[in-house]
Amino acid sequence: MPLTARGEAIFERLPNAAPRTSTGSIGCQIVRHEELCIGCGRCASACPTGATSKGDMFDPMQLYSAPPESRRGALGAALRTIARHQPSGSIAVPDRVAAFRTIVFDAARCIGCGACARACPTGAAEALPVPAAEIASAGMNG
Amino acid sequence: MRCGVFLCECGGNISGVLDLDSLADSARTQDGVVSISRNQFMCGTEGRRMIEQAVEERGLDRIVIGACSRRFQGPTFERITRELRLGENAVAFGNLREGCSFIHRDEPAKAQLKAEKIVAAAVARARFQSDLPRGRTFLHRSVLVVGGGIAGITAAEELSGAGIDVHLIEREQSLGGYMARLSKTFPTEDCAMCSLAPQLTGAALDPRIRIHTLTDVTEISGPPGEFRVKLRQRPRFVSEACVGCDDCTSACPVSVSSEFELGVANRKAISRPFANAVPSLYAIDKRGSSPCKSACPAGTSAQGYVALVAEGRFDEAYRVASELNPFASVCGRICTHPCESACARGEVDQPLAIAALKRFVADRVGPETVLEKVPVIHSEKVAIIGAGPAGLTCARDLAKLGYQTTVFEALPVAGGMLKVGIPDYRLPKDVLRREIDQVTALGVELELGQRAGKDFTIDELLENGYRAVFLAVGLQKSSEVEVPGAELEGTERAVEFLRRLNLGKPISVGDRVVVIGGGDVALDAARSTIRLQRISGREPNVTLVYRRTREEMPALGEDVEHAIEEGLKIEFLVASLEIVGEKGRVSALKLQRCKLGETDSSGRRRPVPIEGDVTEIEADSVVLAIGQDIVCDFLEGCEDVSVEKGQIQIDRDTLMTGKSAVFAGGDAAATGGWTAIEAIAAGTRAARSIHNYLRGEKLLEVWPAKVAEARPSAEELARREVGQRVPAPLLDRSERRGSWDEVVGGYSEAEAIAEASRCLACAVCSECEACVRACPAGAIELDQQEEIEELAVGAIIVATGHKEFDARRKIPLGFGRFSNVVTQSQLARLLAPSGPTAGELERPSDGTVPKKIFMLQCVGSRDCTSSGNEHCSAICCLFATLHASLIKQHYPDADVTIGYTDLRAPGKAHEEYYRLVQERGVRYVRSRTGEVMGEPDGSLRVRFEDTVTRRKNEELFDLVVLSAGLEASAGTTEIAHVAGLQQGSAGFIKEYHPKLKPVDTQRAGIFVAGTAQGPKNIPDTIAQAKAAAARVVSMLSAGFVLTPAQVASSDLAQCIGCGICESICPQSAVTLSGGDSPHAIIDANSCRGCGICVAECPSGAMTLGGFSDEEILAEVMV
Amino acid sequence: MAPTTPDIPPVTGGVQLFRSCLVTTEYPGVESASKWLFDRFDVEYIVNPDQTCCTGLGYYSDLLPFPTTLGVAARNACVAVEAGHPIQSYLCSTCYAINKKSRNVLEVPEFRKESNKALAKIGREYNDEVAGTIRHMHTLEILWSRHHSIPGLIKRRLDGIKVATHPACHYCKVFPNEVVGDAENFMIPEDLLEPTGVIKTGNYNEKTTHCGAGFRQRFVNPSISVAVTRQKLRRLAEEKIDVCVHMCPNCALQFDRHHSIIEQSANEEYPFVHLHTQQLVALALGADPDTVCGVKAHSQNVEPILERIGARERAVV
Amino acid sequence: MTSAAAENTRATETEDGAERKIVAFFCRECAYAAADAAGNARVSLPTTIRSVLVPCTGRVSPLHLLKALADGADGVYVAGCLEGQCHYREGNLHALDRIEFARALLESVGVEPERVQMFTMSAADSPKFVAAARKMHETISSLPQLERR
Repeated sequence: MPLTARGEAIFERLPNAAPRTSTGSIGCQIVRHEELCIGCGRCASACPTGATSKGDMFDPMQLYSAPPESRRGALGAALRTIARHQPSGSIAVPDRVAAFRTIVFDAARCIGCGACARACPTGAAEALPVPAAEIASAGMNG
Repeated sequence: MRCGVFLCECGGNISGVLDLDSLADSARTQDGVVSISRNQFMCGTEGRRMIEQAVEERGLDRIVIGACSRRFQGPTFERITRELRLGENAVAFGNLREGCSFIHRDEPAKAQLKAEKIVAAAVARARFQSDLPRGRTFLHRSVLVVGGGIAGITAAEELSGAGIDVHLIEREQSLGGYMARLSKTFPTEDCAMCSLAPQLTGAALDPRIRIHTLTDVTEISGPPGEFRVKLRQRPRFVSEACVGCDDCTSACPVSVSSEFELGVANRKAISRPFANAVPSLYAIDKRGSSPCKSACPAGTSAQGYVALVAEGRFDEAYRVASELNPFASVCGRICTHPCESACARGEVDQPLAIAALKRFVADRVGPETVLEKVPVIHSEKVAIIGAGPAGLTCARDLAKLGYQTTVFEALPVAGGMLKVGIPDYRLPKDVLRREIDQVTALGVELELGQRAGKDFTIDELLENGYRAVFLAVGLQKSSEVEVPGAELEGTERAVEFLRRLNLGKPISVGDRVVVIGGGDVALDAARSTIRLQRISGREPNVTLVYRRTREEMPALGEDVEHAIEEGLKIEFLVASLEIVGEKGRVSALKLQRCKLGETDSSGRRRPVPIEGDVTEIEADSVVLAIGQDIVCDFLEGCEDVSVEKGQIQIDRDTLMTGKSAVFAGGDAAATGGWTAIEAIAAGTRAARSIHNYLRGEKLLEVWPAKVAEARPSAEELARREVGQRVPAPLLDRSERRGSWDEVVGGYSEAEAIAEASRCLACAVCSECEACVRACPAGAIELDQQEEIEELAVGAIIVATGHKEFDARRKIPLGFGRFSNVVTQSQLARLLAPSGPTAGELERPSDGTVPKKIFMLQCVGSRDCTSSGNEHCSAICCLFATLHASLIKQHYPDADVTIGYTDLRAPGKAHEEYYRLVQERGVRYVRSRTGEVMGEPDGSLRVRFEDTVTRRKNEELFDLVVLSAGLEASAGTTEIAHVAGLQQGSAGFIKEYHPKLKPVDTQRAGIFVAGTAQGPKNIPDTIAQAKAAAARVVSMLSAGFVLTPAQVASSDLAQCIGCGICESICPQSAVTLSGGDSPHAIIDANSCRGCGICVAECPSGAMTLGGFSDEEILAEVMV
Repeated sequence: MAPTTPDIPPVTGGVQLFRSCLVTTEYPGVESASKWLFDRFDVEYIVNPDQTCCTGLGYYSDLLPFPTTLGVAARNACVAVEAGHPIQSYLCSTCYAINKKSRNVLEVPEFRKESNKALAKIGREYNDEVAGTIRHMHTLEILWSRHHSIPGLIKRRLDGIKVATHPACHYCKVFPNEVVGDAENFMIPEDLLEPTGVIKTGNYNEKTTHCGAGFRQRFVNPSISVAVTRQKLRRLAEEKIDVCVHMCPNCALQFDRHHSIIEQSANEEYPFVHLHTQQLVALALGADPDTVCGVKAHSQNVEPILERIGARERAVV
Repeated sequence: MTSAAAENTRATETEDGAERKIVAFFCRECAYAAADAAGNARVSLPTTIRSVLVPCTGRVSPLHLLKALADGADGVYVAGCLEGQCHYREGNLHALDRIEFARALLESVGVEPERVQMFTMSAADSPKFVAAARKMHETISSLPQLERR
């Protein structure tokens, strides 16, 4: 969200306000931890630009690498016990299976507002502040 | 957990295969197990005492039962734990019988191992089983009984006796159902109506029973005890004031086959099914607007006057025909009759000649109708510009509303295009003159030779006294055409040509005439020219050229045919390029050949020129008839009225122009097409709008709401005899040579009645209002509307009855092909004293009393082919025996044969009755019938094989009666769909358990009784009705019902409000709460405990009472 | 009146015209008329030289054991599928029924194994793939699937000619649930002819009665066979028809050859002729009576009907 | 031993002689009713089948399927109502999709998908229930025991 002139002025005075990113708007960087995802889809419904959406494929690796104490830990453990090799590639999900869908994240459309991170109950979506270097460069071409 | 394991020998079923002692030893090793007991029958009283004792002494909080399947004895043990205050979910089950001993009798060793695992799994599950909370729902002390037959009525009276309010719902217009149609009942042969009538009146007088007739149940929702029901009541069109005097039926002209009489007799559009119907009110079968009425721009009820003509009641027919159309005789001749193209009879053979019938009625009754001046009751005066169909109709309607109207006509004659556009051979002068005089007779002043904009201006009118003006100037000049050479001498404009002809001005025509155009005006110009050529002694030489083909010609098909008969030549698919002239006079017409391309905006295919394909026709005169245009003189002294592309711009709803108080309509401001009937309709609409405007409020509907169109179904059309339209008499070609006499003659009385009786009565009631006029109590209300009502009831009883198998599906038996092949129900109507033949057995073909009768059993029942049902319909054998007995008593020398498969007389006193009827001389032949063949004299040759003597019989009978079986009625299938009930074979409602719960359905709180649940006779139906009533009483008497234990519940802390459960719940029992942290809320009454949401819940918040993940996984992991 | 037979999905190709012994020997016009109509309705078809006799006549006359018929039917199916034309279009109802019966029996594993043992000798196998693609249709069903193109192709109107259908028992009664339309009131022949202006008879007394042929009965019990034929002729005559349309050469044979013989022996008058449905439809579409419809093969004199519909004038083919 | 039993034991003689374990989820309305009917008809069935009652096959989640395999079962199958006949309207359809998903999961980790199957039957159709049980038994017996890490 580009700042108005008055916003710009306030921004200059604030000592550690979050600096602008290269896209000219306040934003953070979204990092996804797929193995923590429980497929609830709240991030997709919270995302204003459609950068985050529920796909119709599922990457079994999410289950295979789910930490034991997480919501899908038991399922992941069961899969690992009987697996003959690590899963490769993703599998198609029938339409009535709602929760086992890998989230599709399109960084180009993401404006870094962090809504998905706030909505995510398991920390699968994390919003990191933009690295300092980039701020400096952003500052110049404002 | 302190768990007690109880093993059952099941009288050897289990102990015969499994060693219960070693099983007990292995169970003892499970931790948490503190007591083991064993008994021959755990489910018996001794077993119960053993459990109570163990719980008491060892302080048990969980019980494991190792016995039969939980589906069988589950409820017994759950009840014990509930009564011991441990809760229903304190017991776990190990299926040692059907799950082990029965299916592994041959491998005892393996069975023993498996049994140990089964008990261990049950113990493991018990560890996780917790007590389940149960809420309470308070019950409405009311019941919905669907179906007003004997079953419904009996249940209703039983329930009202128990102090429960009853809503009795019936689809038809009266209670009574199938039993009301019977003459006698078996085996006592007492009269059906004698036992039904008291029940009917009882129900009618009972204050606690509210009867809803003509009503359907459209929606059922909510839990048992609190059902929310939506009812739709179709209009009866007769008010409570009806006293049942029956005057209306003799007045009603429409007669259709009576559903109550099962096709053996007809009924009128207004009728009452039987004498002591409850409610005793009559009802009108009005299915909406007939196709002809919907198609007519003026909205005239064609079916109305056609029905009256068919009964020879011409005065009333004329009233209906002329009510909305002052030019009935004119329209009977020149209307484009859109009603005929919409006529449903067209799908059988040919549409009805509706216009010809309208002409017949108007020509016959019109002249005798003397109209007096209507007193003027409004002060406002209205001026109408143009005395065409639109102007005169508007004047007439305003006059009838009590306004003083003056019509200003520019020409010296009134009638507009009707007068100056249509020659006498299509519309004789005196016919138009008569109908115009009938308009002026109402008090309409006619000022001829007054041209608006010249002799006076619209503004002047508004200044001196006129409060509203209606512009109905029509399109009085030919439209300008850019054909080169159009100004040469010898060219003519069709509109002007016809005006001079019809005004009697001198007129001369060329020797070789070409007319350009394809509409009525072009055709009339051509046919008039032919007559003028013949009158002046010349051979007719007229060619009509048209850019498209015959189908696209706007002119009427029959007129084109008449023109060709009169010698007109037509060139299709040619466009006029240029009129060639020599020395200023026309010499030929250059034509460009085309073919048809894509459809253009007018919906017709555009003519596309074929390169280089040009021809020429010699001609000494060319008549241009390509459209008409508006004459705008009236605009002088009349601002704010705009005209674009030859049309006055108006507001479609009020028909008002840009200038207030100035309206417009007809050809000059068309809202539909440019035809006479559209102009007349516009006149009517304008009159209503002017009335609303002058009175300052919307009193009349300018555009009446569109009513749904009623068309007969495909089967009804297929069953109709294919016939032909009665042709109208035509002046033969020779007489038409050079005369202006009318070409098409009118129907005679006989022809009119014959043609009118071809009408299919699509909407049944045709709104001819004959009944309104005939009803002494003024009880007819044709504008009644459908009503929706919502109720809350505690329980529902489905008693929607059955319907008779459609014997037409058994083609070789000839039902529907031979009139003397009837079904048992139809025979019941023929034998019924209150029936159409007052109890005399008159066979349908000729009304004679049949001497030899053959009855055929199992028609459509006990039949494994795709055209029958497998079940036995239970009542047909006795039904046939009853009718055979009645016939033998009434006609002792009648010879009745019953061809049966197995004669089934299972009920009380049925077998005795069967022997009695045999002694009365009825011949029973165990046989299978092959085919019923019709003889010319109406008698029937039946080929049936006697399966006892194996002889093939072929005998001649006077009447054949088919004992058609029973199937689910349409009402049963509908309520099953609405209430979500399962239907078994042949559509009957599936009872919850054939032996233990015969009148319950699989939905709690909804019960079923009578033939809706399956074929049965009247005593069994009444017994089931009383049983269903008892079930309702027991359900509602507790006052409340416990919400079920096995329902889903959500842990508030874990629920993340993702909404997946809400979207997938098939019972829509889950809703997401609002607010910033939404979470799932489950309605325990609607949830039916399937667990789909639990398996799908991503956060694990959702669980199911009795089937949590822990409980299931415990069993899995043993 | 609207035709009563329901529409079926149009068949445009992959058809193998299954040649019939009785049609080839007794009424070749039926085959040529069917081919002529297939061309007019642009139904792509082949006549496969590898296809052999259906053995129906032999089997129904108890001369051939059923395993023989089964093996031959399996082979015919493989041959059709190999030729890429799996839709068998039967000209005769006996071929239709015997091949459908074999299809059902070949679903039983043991019988399929046995038939395949025989087929193995000629390097063929009736496997699931063949069973899945082979389709058995009567030629009239295929023509009916294209009946919407008839109105545009009519060259000779048949106005006023009353036709009645003699339904073939082996089509209507052996597989009643697979009949297109009503098994007890079969109407495809009359519905095909409806656009030409014929008067339809629809259902009539004893419509489902037998033609009397009965394969072997014609020779073993000629008296019964002829008596049944006479009863059917009498019923057809009652309806005052002009043409009785057929769908199986066996019935056509029984009626056509015996018509005048029975008339003389019973000295009764049955004033109508017998034609195959394909022949009459082809005539209405302008086909030549001799080279296409082969009317000369008939015992009855069909010339009056041909005159009446103008089939003898030089009609444009 | 009767012939049916012989046929059962012959089927369980696997190459390695070890008895397989098959967990079966039966829906209460149709499959379990068909099971009881088969029991009452004294039909002989292999002992490898361990039945677990659920109200509807819609209750069975991928967790139950995989946990069963992980905890010692060599095969898992679900038996529910025929399509369109489900007492809870569409529970069986959800089960069909979840079984398909579970099989895809197994395939992605190299486990034979035939170890997880679904069968549908009506409550009165015990022959179909018996056929399903025997077919599952035959399939799982022909597969090696499922090793676990």
